Amino acid sequence: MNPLGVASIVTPGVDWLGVAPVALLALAAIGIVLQRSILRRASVAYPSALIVAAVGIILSAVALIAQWHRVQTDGSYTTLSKMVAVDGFSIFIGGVVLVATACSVLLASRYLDRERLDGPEYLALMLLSASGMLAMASANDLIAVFVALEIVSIPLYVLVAYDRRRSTSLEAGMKYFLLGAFASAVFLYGVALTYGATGSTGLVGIANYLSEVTLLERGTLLAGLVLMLVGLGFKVAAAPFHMWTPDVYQGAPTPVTAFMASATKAAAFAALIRILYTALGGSSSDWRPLLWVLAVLSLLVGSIGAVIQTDVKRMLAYSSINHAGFILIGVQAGTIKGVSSALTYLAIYAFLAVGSFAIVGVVAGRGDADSDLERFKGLSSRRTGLSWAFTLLLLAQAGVPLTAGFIAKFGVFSAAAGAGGTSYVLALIGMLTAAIAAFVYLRIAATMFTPAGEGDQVLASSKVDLGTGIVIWFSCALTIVIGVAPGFLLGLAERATLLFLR
Amino acid sequence: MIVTPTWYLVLAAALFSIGAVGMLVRRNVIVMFMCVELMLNAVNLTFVTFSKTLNDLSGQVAVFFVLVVAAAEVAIGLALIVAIFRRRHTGTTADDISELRG
Amino acid sequence: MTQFYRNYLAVAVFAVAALGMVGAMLGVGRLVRPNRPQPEKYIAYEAGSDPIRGFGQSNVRYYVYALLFVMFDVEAVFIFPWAINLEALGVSALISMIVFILVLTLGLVYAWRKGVLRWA
Amino acid sequence: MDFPILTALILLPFVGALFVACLPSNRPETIRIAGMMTAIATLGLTLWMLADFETGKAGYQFLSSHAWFSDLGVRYTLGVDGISLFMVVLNALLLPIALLASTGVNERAKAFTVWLLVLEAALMGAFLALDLVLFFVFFEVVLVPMYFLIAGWGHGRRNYAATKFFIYTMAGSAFLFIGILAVGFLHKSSTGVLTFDVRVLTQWAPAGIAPTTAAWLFAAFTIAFAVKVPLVPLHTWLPDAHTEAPTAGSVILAGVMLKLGTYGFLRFAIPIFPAAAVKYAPVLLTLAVIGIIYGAIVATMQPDLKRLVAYSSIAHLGFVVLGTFALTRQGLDGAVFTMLSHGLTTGVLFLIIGFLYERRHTRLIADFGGLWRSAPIMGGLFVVTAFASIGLPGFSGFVGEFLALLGTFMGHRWYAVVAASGVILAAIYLLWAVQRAFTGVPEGDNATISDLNVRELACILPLLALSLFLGVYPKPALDRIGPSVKAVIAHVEKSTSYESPKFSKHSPILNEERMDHGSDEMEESK
Repeated sequence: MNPLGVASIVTPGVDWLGVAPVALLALAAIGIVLQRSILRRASVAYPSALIVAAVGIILSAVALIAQWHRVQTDGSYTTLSKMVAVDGFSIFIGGVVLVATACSVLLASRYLDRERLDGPEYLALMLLSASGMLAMASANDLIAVFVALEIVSIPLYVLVAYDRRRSTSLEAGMKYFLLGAFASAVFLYGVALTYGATGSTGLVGIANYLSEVTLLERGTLLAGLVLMLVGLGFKVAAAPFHMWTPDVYQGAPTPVTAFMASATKAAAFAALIRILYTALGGSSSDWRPLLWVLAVLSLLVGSIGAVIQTDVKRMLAYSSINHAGFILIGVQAGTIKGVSSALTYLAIYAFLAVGSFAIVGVVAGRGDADSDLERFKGLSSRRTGLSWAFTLLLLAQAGVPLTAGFIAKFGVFSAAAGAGGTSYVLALIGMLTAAIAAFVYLRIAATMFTPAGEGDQVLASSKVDLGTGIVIWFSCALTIVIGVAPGFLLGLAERATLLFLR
Repeated sequence: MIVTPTWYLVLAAALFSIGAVGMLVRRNVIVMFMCVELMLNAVNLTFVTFSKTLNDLSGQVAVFFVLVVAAAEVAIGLALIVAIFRRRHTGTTADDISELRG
Repeated sequence: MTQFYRNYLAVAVFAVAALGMVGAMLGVGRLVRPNRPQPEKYIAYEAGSDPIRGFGQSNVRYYVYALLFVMFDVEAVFIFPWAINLEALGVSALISMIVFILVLTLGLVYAWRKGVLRWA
Repeated sequence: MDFPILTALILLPFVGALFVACLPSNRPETIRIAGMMTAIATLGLTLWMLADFETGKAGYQFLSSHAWFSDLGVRYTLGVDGISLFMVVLNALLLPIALLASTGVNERAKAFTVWLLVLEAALMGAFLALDLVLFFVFFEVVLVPMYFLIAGWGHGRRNYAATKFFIYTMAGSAFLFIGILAVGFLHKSSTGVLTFDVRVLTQWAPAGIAPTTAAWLFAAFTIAFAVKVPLVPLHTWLPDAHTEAPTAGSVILAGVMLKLGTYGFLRFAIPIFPAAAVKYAPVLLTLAVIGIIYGAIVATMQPDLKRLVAYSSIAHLGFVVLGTFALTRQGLDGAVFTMLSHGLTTGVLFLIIGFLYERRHTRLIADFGGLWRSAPIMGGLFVVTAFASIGLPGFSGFVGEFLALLGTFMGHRWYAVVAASGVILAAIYLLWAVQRAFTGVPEGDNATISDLNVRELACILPLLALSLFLGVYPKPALDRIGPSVKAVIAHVEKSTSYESPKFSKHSPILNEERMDHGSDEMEESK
């Protein structure tokens, strides 16, 4: 063919639709960097960057919907030599990530303006991170998971430290970076060991190898499994790998915290579930006890740790650890029901977290100065609507029925009940920690409804702008709608799990 | 004396452990950072060894990605450290950086 | 000429090209740059930091250059395997690599536009 | 039934609450009228249902069932029978009274009214639900309005009391929830159908669940309901919650909410796990007796009137649990009847104490004295209510407690004997309180206290009259309660080897034939 007669190498075929959601977000990020290089005036730069970001998110969502329809008719498929899986699961998680990203972008505008930070860079980093999350949801190869994980994490390190004038933000960024890099290295070592044990980094390849060959010596594989769990445990903020969570959630700019709690958690859980179910589905008896322990620790640490906090952001950080425990209850069930319940939980928790942190961001005021519980005293008289919205979201996080939080918990508990055995114990522990966590939520709610005393300094909270308002309304509305009529979401999660490529 | 692949794996495991322990024990941010790099390179060694024993190229491909990611992490990490030093002009230990606590 | 020597011819061509390139760059630099000799320029560690007060805080700028260098250095990891198999890979790989380099260049342009590369 | 009356019973207060929430908050009068209209309309609807209720039928009436979230087997199934009927009526009756008694609440009157109406809707749902998950949903939702009522409009350490109340109940219901899921999924694994329908599970569970598993699940259900009742070791939330709650909150809490626990035993725990219920009945009977005696003794020592009534509630509900786990027809009749009667009399006690508090801003018995002389109507009514609460013949309290004791006596003689002393203790603590607070010569503020006004009388008199009516003529209530209770006992007997004790022909007091109508033996015993 070619003049020198060299044998041509077959490059992997690319299904453009399969990579479109990831690529479009990344393109939008690059586009923002490009136009920032051209446009120098801040007054023009931010609005135009916002438009590019919006277009990127919308196009990515359109691509996801197109994928969904294609998967519905033709079934799941892989592309890029099995590196990328396109199935209901990846699309569902992708949807959650996109919604969370859109919300975080909406929250960001006001925040950036308030703190006088550079906007376009922020948006570019967030979109880049989100594209990594989408890649993570469909990564079907351990190397792809690792690369996606890093695409998620590296922009996040910067985002956490984005407010460079505030030393707490820098400190949070530093902590997140050091522990995140450490976790990545641990995860990667797990990947290397798994590769050594099975001779493949592809999830399907590993599964095939394990189903054909009975390993005489399972040590390497188990070590690999444990190390991968540790690495991903860091990312999902599961105890005992949660140490960074309170500090980072507190120090990071609030919109970034919202983004991390909702989208990052969803993406990291997606990777965890796919690795466990696709690659190691056959040896679930190996990882179920490990997840059981992780779940118990997360539930306990998350709920009890929250009780002794005095800062609302830290409380919510611990509650996020607690929620990771609940999701793990679903994951450890090892069943299809477990996956769909974890998906439902992730979707519901995503908007609960975004809404809660949005409100905290408003109350904390300029400089994210103070999210201390004292600051919330008497909020109901100053901001009646805001305090009711926060109360609703907190009750939902506590799992009160007729809110979305109950549906989420009900799902994971029925998955546990369906799995039977020790899962019942786990479910009981889960419910009891929910009661402990409820104490924390009620404490916040009660503080809001306690009138501020004479001596309390009442700092003016910033105004609720359009973007923040939309996010709060959106999450509150979903909380009630899904709480009363969960059929649509449950059906979607069910459908997504049926199309889970294994 | 024949150097078998096991030697490389053990060396890699030792390097990785040194890195991990250093990460947990040392308080100097830059040293912690170097420990992470050490861990990543131990992983690279593992990958290459397995790639050789399994006679499969994907392990070596993985190393490329790890190298690039490590570089990106270096960039971010150093930038963060620089930003912190600019902000406070204090020492470089993790204990100096601890305003956040509950 | 045997195959053996023909291979080495390529090395020779590259060697000459490399020398020429370096010479051309230095020569152009000599033509373009202003020539204002000052005594400070002959002190050791001339580039910005004061040799008397030791290793000060002002050398942050070095980091920026180091970071940029690392990024472009790593680029080579992908370019080498690509270059070796370029003929076998065909046009699509060429396009991919161009896109890749363009993205990296965009980063450089961005850094430049942000004023990172300005010394003072 | 074409008209979904039970759904309407849940929705009407809720829609009313939404409507009130949309009213401008600076018009407290409009808000009160709208809230009152809603509560009265609900009461009217309830009375209509009561009239339509077919006496003498054991099964569920006005059934309606729709898919809710079908993936998880949960259905929206409502129905009412003799056990839940009077709880619904009581709920509908107490709410307008609670609203009427709270016209003094001027601070955030809108939110107050909204929460009370939401509370009514949730309680309705809990008593009407025939799906375990649906029941749990309402069981938990009830906590939210009550939490806000206590925390928002309570006294003293209201945040502490409200949080304690919430956490206690939530921790208890954790066990209930796991138990519910376990029952549902055990049913699924044996029959392949995931359902939480009480009717299905009641038929399946006694034979379908292994005895040890059933015992564990019974324990799980029991913990949740025991917290709610509350049974003695788990009762500590109640005095705090009652004391700090606003009057309306106390009335609903004591009158309706506590009954969720005893209702749960009757509706779920016993029918689903009859064998375990029979086996562990002595444990619960013991706890009930301890509750009766302990509640009464602690009540005697209380310096605070409201705390006194709170502890007396523990004692009264001890009678309900006693009657329930006697597992005889008379015992269950008595339990359900006491649930109704306690709601009426304790409601009045809380109302009067609330009115006193509005006047004097104290509830300490030591601060009062000679009130009878300065406020004779209030004093008189308080004494009458105290008699009703003690269980003097002629008041409803007597009928219920007598039946409960009688039912217990048939099978568990000594429990009944010890529990009966609780009645005497009740006389001691209440009459002693009356003596200290109402008799003597009034001094200071006590001398100038104003008597009850028309609104306050309108709150109290209907309840007292009803208590008197049911005490003299309990037949209408017992006729409706009887068949359902009989069905529960029959179910327990059918699915276990248990046989409920009957009166022997040689019984000197009563014999089998006369027991057929609850009202007969009352006349006999007088």
